[in-house]
Amino acid sequence: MSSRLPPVTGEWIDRSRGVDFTFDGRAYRGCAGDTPASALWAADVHVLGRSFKYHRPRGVLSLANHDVNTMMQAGARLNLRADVEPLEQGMALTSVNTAGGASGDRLRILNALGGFLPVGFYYKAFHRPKALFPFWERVFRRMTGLGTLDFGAPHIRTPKRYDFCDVLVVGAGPAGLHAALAAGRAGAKVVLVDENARIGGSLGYQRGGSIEGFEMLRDLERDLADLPNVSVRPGTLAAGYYADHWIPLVDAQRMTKLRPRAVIVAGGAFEQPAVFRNNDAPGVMLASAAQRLLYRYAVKPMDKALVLTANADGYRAALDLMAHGVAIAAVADLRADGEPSALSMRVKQVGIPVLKSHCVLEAEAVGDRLVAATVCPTGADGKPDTASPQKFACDGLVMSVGWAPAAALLYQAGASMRYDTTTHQFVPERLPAGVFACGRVNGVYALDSRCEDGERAGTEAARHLGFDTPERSFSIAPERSPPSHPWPIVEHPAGKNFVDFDEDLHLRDFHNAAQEGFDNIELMKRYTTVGMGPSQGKHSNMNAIRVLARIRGVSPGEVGTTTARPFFHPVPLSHLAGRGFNVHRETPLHSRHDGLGAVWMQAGVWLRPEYYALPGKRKSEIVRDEARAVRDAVGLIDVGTLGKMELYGPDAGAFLERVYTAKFSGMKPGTTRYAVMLDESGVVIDDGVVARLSEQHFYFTTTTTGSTTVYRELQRWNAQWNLEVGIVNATGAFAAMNLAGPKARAVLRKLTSLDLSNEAFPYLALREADVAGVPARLMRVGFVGELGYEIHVPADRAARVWDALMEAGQDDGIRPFGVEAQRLLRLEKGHIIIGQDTDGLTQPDEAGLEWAVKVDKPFFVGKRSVEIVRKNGPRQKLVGFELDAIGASTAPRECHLVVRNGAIAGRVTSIAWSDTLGKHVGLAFVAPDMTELNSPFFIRADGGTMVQARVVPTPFYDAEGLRQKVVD
Amino acid sequence: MAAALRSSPLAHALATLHPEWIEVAGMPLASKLRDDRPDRSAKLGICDLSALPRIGLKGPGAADWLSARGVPVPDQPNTWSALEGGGAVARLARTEFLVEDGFSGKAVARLAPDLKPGSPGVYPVPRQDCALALTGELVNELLVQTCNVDFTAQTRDARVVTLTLMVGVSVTVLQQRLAGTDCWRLWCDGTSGPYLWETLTGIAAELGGGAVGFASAFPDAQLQNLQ
Amino acid sequence: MKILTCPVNGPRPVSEFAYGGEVRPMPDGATCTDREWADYVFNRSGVPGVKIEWWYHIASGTWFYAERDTVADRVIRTWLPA
Amino acid sequence: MPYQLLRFAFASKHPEPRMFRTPERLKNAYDAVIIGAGGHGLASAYYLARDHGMTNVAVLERGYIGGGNTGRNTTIIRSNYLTPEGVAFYDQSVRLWQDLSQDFDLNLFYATRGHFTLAHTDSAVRTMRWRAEVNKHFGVDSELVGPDEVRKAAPQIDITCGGHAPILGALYHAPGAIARHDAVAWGYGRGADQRGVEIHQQTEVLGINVESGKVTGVRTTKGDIATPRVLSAVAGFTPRVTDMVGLRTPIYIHPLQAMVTEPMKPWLDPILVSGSLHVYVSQSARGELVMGASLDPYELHATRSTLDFVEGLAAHMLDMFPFLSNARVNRQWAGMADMTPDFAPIMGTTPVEGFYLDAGWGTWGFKATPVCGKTMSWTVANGRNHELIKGFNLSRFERYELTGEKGAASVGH
Repeated sequence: MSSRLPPVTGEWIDRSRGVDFTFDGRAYRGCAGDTPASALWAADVHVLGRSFKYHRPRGVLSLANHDVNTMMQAGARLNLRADVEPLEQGMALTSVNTAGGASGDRLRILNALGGFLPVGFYYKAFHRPKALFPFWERVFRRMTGLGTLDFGAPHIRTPKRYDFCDVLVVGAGPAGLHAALAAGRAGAKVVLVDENARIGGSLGYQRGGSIEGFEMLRDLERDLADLPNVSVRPGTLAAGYYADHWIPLVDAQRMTKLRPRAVIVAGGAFEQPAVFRNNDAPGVMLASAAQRLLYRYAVKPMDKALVLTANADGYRAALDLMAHGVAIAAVADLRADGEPSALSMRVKQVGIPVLKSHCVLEAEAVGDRLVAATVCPTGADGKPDTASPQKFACDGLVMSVGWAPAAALLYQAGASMRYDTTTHQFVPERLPAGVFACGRVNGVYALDSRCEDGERAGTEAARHLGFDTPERSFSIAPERSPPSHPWPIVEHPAGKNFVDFDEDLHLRDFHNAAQEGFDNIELMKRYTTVGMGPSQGKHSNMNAIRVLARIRGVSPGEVGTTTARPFFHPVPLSHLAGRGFNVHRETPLHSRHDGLGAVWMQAGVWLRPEYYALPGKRKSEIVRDEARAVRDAVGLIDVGTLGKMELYGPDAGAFLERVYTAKFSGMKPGTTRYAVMLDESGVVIDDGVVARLSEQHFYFTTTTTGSTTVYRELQRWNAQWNLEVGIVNATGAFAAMNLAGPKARAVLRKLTSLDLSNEAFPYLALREADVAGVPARLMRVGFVGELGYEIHVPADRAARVWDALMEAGQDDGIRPFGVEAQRLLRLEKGHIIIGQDTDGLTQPDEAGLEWAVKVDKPFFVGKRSVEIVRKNGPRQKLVGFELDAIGASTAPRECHLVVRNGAIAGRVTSIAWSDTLGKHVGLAFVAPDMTELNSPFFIRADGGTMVQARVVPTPFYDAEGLRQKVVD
Repeated sequence: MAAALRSSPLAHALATLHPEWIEVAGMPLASKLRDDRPDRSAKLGICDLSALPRIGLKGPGAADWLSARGVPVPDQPNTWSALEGGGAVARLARTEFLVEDGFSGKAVARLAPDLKPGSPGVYPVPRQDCALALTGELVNELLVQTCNVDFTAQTRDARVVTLTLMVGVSVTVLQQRLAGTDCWRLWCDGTSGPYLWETLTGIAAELGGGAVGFASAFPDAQLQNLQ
Repeated sequence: MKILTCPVNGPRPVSEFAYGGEVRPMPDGATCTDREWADYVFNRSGVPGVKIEWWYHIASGTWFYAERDTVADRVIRTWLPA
Repeated sequence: MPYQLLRFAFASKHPEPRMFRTPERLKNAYDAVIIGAGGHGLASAYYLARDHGMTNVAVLERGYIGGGNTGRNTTIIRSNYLTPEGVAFYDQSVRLWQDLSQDFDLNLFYATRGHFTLAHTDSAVRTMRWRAEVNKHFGVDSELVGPDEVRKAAPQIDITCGGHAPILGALYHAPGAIARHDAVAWGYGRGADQRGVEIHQQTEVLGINVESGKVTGVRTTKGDIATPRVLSAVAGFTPRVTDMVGLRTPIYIHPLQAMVTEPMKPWLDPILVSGSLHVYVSQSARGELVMGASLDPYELHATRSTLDFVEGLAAHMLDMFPFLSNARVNRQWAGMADMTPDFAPIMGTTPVEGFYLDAGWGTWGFKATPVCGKTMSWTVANGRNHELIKGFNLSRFERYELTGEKGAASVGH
């Protein structure tokens, strides 16, 4: 059996291309252009899914991307909207959240238990006894959720892009098409999007048995094709509106972030269901859904239909159905006066009985399929008069009782909306600059009016942007009768008259929620969860507002709406994530490290060698050996990730004195000085070395992670101080390496003519000279505690210098060393690392940096705070410590706590086993009264073991600094 | 080419593409890549021009310093003016300048020795850029996938310089006709170069383009002038 | 995405900028009281309204002022420090 | 089927009374006025009535119950803080949480899931150890664990996070939990209401009267009230209220955003937080993945959403869980967070006599709801600071005695 109709003009399916697929294990065949729902409906499958809470059978409702109950699973694709997603060859579809498939779902028992599960039932049980809650939670977790993840699904990377235009038109129905044409003809660059696979909107399917609208669409398409400045993009969702006209356009492949200069929202309206008992039975559907089945997919929605309506659209639907062989049992019109237009005559002429002032009391299903509907008169108060019900046999019931504007983008743009009592819908009252609305979303329904309203919006948008537009006034005729009924809702003592299909909420739930005090719209939403399902209330919010308004005796406008958050329809994470860029920086020596087997570690945006792997050696051994090479011979480390700044100008010294704690004005060219930077609260935030190259030229370093922010803040300070200085961030322009070890001088001597003698180039001095033929800045530094030269060279010649040093050092056993060895070496010297031995609150005195803070200067950043804090004395002090003999397994680690009398008295910031010293040494914050030399304290190590440490002076190694200062 | 003094930030990335090198101002420049196809540059080519000589300077006296040496100084922020031989003087924001010679220019060689600390209000900016040229009909598609600036709104004649972020990296962008080829030029800090290169060539490959050698991107350039 | 107009580089998406907080005059550390200094360091005028703020255009290294309504997120004007 | 549900099937009328009444009008005077009917304000009202016998109390709310950050947060509950003050405070909170459903006779869906704060760098590992050690010192169940433990709890995770941020370890906090956030406000509201507290929704405070340094009353859109005590519990709006009494504070407002996916079958048991990737995620009782990231980068008094937030968070989610590519984001939203310089709250007495602050909650106020109610009600009732909140007083800033949470600030959720 098949309900596929003979070819229908304008149908979206390609009958020449069959598509084989399965649903819940059974095989079916549809056509290219079908959706799973249309193909199944054509195959007379009517239970397409189950509802979330009661597991009731559900079929086609909207066919407009809010049929959440019929979401399906297709392999790794979960929560696939079967009402709109294209059907694909070989798709193996299953229904979601069922036990045994949509038709035989064993969880349908829950429908019978509905009485036990009132609104918010889960707040009222399962927590007593407390011990049982985890059991119930597991039960809930089995029942909850929709689609299923495939953990093997690949990481999909999509190519996001940016786009720019003058006018974006959202929605390619009659209003949107006219808007795009008007703006396009004025010369604007226009992008016209529509979430449907083809443009045309209601022109394609709300035909009223006539071909006129469809022919209008053909003409409009031709007109658009003549405008090269209009880009028409079907299958494209405008997913949200963000500040300053920033619109994500989502299609099957990607997200495009469009920046139009003006936006026209012509997204139309969502048809709204009527609320009556069993309004969810398969076969009960929105009139527009039946029309979509007819005209898009050439599927006969039913054999015999009852039409429930309250507007002209229902009459058109009746004519459309009749034109395709559907028998119409009757048109039940909620309105006392019926349809005022000529449509009512046309319906009568074809012999369809019309019952005015009638509602549907309930639908009746047998075996998951609609078989009849009971109709009865409705009173002026909207209540059904059940005295004389009429029952109509029918396998279809189409509802056309009203609309809700698709206004999410307008809300997000900041439009204010008002409830309009002539159309019984919310319409825009005030639109932000550059945002326009037309068509149904603007409360305009008659086709001629929609076209004119679109032209108006397109013209106004073009004019807003300064394009020449024809002087023309627009007058949109008011609607002859309201397109929406103010109360399409029928009470029933047995319930199951659904307001929200996503969440299985029936009318009574709203009354009960209000009774419990949740009687404003936001609270009602949160308590009942109305509108919180995947369709975001597209078919439920308006009726919920009407229900609440009636409960409170106010107008829907006074109830107001809930906030419309992005997205308009859900958007895949893959589209949002795009390619997933991961910015990183590499020093010019990166490939050299790779060649030497570097094991990389992250340091902010940089990668640095942690150590250089050697076959058959453990990390700890390697680090020890790398450190040993520096102590005994010579090592080379890339320190090019340090921030490097040039500072020029007559005020350069004065500037440095303001941003660092030390004094610099008196520095002689050719010398260097350690520098500490504080924030305004006196906290240590960075350190480095300042070198003076000439009277008006300094060169200084910052920490690796601090370079960007330090440079930025220095620029800001000078924007205020206006000192005569130029700051250049040369971090990437210079490479830097530290050649360190007793044989450093011997190695370097081979590559430079510079006099390296201690007299000519003493400790902490700076010299400029060629190294391996490359102009270099050399600094005698002592961070690792050996004779050391920090060599800064232009980045493009770094590899040459590195290679030359490695080669020159070969005979002396030169070894590249990584960050880990450097950490150990500096710890042996008691040098702190900002960020490891300090934290976000550390004052300089706490970190033992008093000596570097010159409060006799008139000003430096943080000075006043340091003075204030000093009045109270430090809260803690950083001290050096060593452990008495202890095995590596029980040694404390960094951030283990110092404990005194059962209270926290500090923490370890650095600790390492020093081969050189033959013991564990470290730095720790301790209470100020615990700093006495040789005094013991306890550290709580892993497993709670208390380990004794002793305060010792730093440096631990070469306390006099003889190795770094003088080695001849 | 082991003797070359300088190396491009992209030297390692290019080496994997089996280039033929030529030397420009002491830096190897990939003139041909093993997989160079003639249509790639026309579609979307990305070419490393880091070797071109360049200098940078900033400060209140920078414009006068350049003018005094006969350099055509763009008078508006974020515009550029042409140098003889295909080069460009780009005004970066207000008081900073990037001077780059084209394939046959000599300006940088002339200016560089003068550019030393000490001139009042003139501060040398060491330039160690990753410098690229993007060629071909799909350049804009690459730009819209990587940068939130509408480059189609810029005409070449307006000589606009754009300082912006591209896939998270600060870049300088301008449109130029270089050795007879229309291209977009792009400069970033050399240490961000490998990441930017990897990202851009990856996207370009999806679009049917990719890395190209200098000779492929600029077939009309007089190579001998470079050496 | 919000657009901010850099006085030098023109209108750009806000992702090209870093926020620098409200512009606040620094008291004279030599003469103010401890409490006045602490107020400067820690306290903020967190009340919504139109404020003058620091913003930084990352790619060009440009600091500038923006007068912004912190409720509507509307930038009224931007200009360079003198 | 639990017996509590039986009555619903057999009652002819829905057998539930109002959870909270809607008082007709404000009285002329109250013993205390609480501004803000979110979790904190209602909890304070509840404990004021229950523990301190103060029932002549009005809670004023410009919107509706629980409509601020109570209903906007990602419902994570934990006590694994860094400072002794923080740990003791939040530990007390977690203990209160665990019995709250029974206290209220309202199921809050308090679900203990375990909480992992992932470390992707060695400095993050150090910080996690620091937190774990401080936690253990105070008897809080926290442990530094290796990547294997993370993999055991969330076997689906890509432990390398796309290859560029490998997980080196994590702070594991077994008591970490989630709860149904709205219900917390309702439960406290119902309990307070039952004890005589008045909850006035749609009642906005226009001003606070202060005479000779003392609070004397409150002006509202529904009339004026005399009261000697005002508690401000209005996260996101605190500067507006402190301005009414002429108080300067360090609080500034940044939006904090969040998003959820469509419901999917439960698969993620623990709560995962990654500071480096700016992700925190848990799966709700509805099957949605609830996700957040870091604060918005600039001050804003609005709850608008941004696209770049969703884009960044989506990319990092896929780094951790690449198989989520097909999962769809259903909705995003935002709240306004009170930020402080040391990432700790500002609580208790102020220089204005009778004006009490429960503020500065940053991004972590939800988890403190019960203990805030306990300690703030004690403070209001006794006119001095409760022991547990002494470290959080506003005066700490002028004394430069910031709490140490900033010591290792990462993502603080």
